[in-house]
Amino acid sequence: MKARFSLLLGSLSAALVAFALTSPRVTAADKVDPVADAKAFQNFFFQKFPDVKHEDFVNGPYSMNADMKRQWQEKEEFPPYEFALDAGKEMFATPFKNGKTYADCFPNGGIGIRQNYPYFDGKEGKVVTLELALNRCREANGEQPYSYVKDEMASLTAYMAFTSRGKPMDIRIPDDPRALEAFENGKRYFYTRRGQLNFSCASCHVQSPGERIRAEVLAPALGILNAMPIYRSEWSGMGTISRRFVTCNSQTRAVPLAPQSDEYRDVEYFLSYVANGLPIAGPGARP
Amino acid sequence: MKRSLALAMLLALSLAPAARAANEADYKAAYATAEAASKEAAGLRNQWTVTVSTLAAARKAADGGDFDRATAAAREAEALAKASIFQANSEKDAWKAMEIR
Amino acid sequence: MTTTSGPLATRRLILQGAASVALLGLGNLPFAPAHAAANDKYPEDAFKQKNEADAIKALYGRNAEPSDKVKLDAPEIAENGGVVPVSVTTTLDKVSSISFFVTENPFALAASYKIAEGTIPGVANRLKMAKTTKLVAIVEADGKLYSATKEVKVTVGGCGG
Amino acid sequence: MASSIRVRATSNGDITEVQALIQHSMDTGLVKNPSGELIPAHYIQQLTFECNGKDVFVADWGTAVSKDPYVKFSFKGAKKGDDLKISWTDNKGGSDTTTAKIA
Repeated sequence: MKARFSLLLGSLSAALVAFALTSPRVTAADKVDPVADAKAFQNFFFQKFPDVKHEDFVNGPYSMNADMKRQWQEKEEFPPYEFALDAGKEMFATPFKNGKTYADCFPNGGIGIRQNYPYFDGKEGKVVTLELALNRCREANGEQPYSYVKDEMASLTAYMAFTSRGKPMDIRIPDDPRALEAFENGKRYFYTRRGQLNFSCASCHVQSPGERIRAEVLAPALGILNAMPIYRSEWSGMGTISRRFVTCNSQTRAVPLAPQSDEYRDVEYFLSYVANGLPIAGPGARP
Repeated sequence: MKRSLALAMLLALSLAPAARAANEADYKAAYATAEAASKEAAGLRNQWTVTVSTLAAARKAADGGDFDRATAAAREAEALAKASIFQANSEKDAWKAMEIR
Repeated sequence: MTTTSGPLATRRLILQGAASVALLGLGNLPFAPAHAAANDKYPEDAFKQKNEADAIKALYGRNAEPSDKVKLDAPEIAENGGVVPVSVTTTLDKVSSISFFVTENPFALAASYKIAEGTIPGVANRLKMAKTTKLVAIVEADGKLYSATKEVKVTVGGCGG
Repeated sequence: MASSIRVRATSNGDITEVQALIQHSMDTGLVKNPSGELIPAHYIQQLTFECNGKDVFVADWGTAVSKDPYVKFSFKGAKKGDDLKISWTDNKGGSDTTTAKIA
């Protein structure tokens, strides 16, 4: 027991030393610089996986594992999200009780705009995601909002994502301190460890993409939202961004927050911004 | 490393077994402190699912009149809640260590 | 050599018997083979068999021999046990049926396809596999059974906790 | 409601390639729902593809076929514009059918 304790003490002091080394950079006045963050974020993955084509990162685990990529491409011939796509297209065109449709709520009739979501709303002073905008459109037209984690929302976002396929992610951060704060808050959430397993999003998606956690190959964080919403074979159903965040939390034994809480909206803002330039690939299919 | 050492000590400390059999009063006291800690963790938006389930197990055992198990579960829930509070506070700065720069 | 009618008769009898059997055999080739799996009825019994050997016997009534003319394509490690893309192609001709058996599943027979005249002998589908298992594809060509086998590793998907 | 069968049939003059995706739960009868009861078995048993009055391809399926089942095969003897009739029946007597033009 004693030997193990001294070993623990030894590694503890080593950790402290290491922490001290990095601290000069940490204590430097942290002016929020999204452009530099995005560049550093993308370079980290481009260098860590030099032979993965940049636009391939949006294919998550399939950019990391050739055998799984083959299985995926086989399924992509007639993908399982085909039904959600058709349902979404039909729902998008079906007028509300008051005769209006989703097209009236969105720029360009909602076609080919997914790459600009989420955006920072100056009036509200907060990030607005596509899922939130869809529900707000429903409420504005006297309809009941959809659940953020169920199929209707997934079908709608699947159709809107499909109309933007291939367009590069294009998230803008206005020169507004609240927008910078939202970006920073999202970044903080992404790197903060939580749950009894003491994982942060980065523990899996930055430190070990391509490796397996139990049976699943981990996706790289770069472009991880570009293919949303996804049909997951494991759920044998569609999953929105909200559903993915909520399930990831509970898998680390952290109690999830309510869908579309500020933290989730901000981390979506952060993850989408750092993936600027990479193509939209939604809706996607995943294991 | 620093954090998990602290967590381990915290857990060990609070699990010291009570000498005599626990009765309802012990349980109520243990449950109250556990619930307070759990509320604080929720306030920090860093509640653990195991805290919630252990509190529920404590209530269930108490309803069944098994105050020994109920008190032990309540104490464990308190330890878990305290660990999640420790995690939330230490992460306030620790996250920067992992940030890609 | 004296030929008695006895043995001659029996020999002729056997010859005629063999001929008629052959004719019968030949007879039903152009149409869908009568007794083989190609009957339109759903092979209820075969799908109830637990292990692979019983299922093959219930479906085809005889055994298959491995053949490299049956190309079975399945992943090394299944991305997800619920949706495993599996496909078979073959260069054999007069193929009348193709079937898939997943030995470790609760019921071995997964799917069976009747290939009509003029249909290319090959099929791709997505099967469920309970755990790491042997996957057997059987092709019935010209009344004989040919098989190919591959192991598919299946891990429990999802990260618990 | 749109048909539960999505089909793509393309012919290159001689060979027609057919892909079909069917919306069906394909329950094995061995899975429990969140409240612990067994979900009863409910799966497509027979799927038939008929072209020019002849069954070109018949699938007999068990419970091991994936949810929203998919199948791909090819056949000769049909040309662009021919009708391909697809129909399935499941173990609870449910069924659906659709007709697609070969592109």
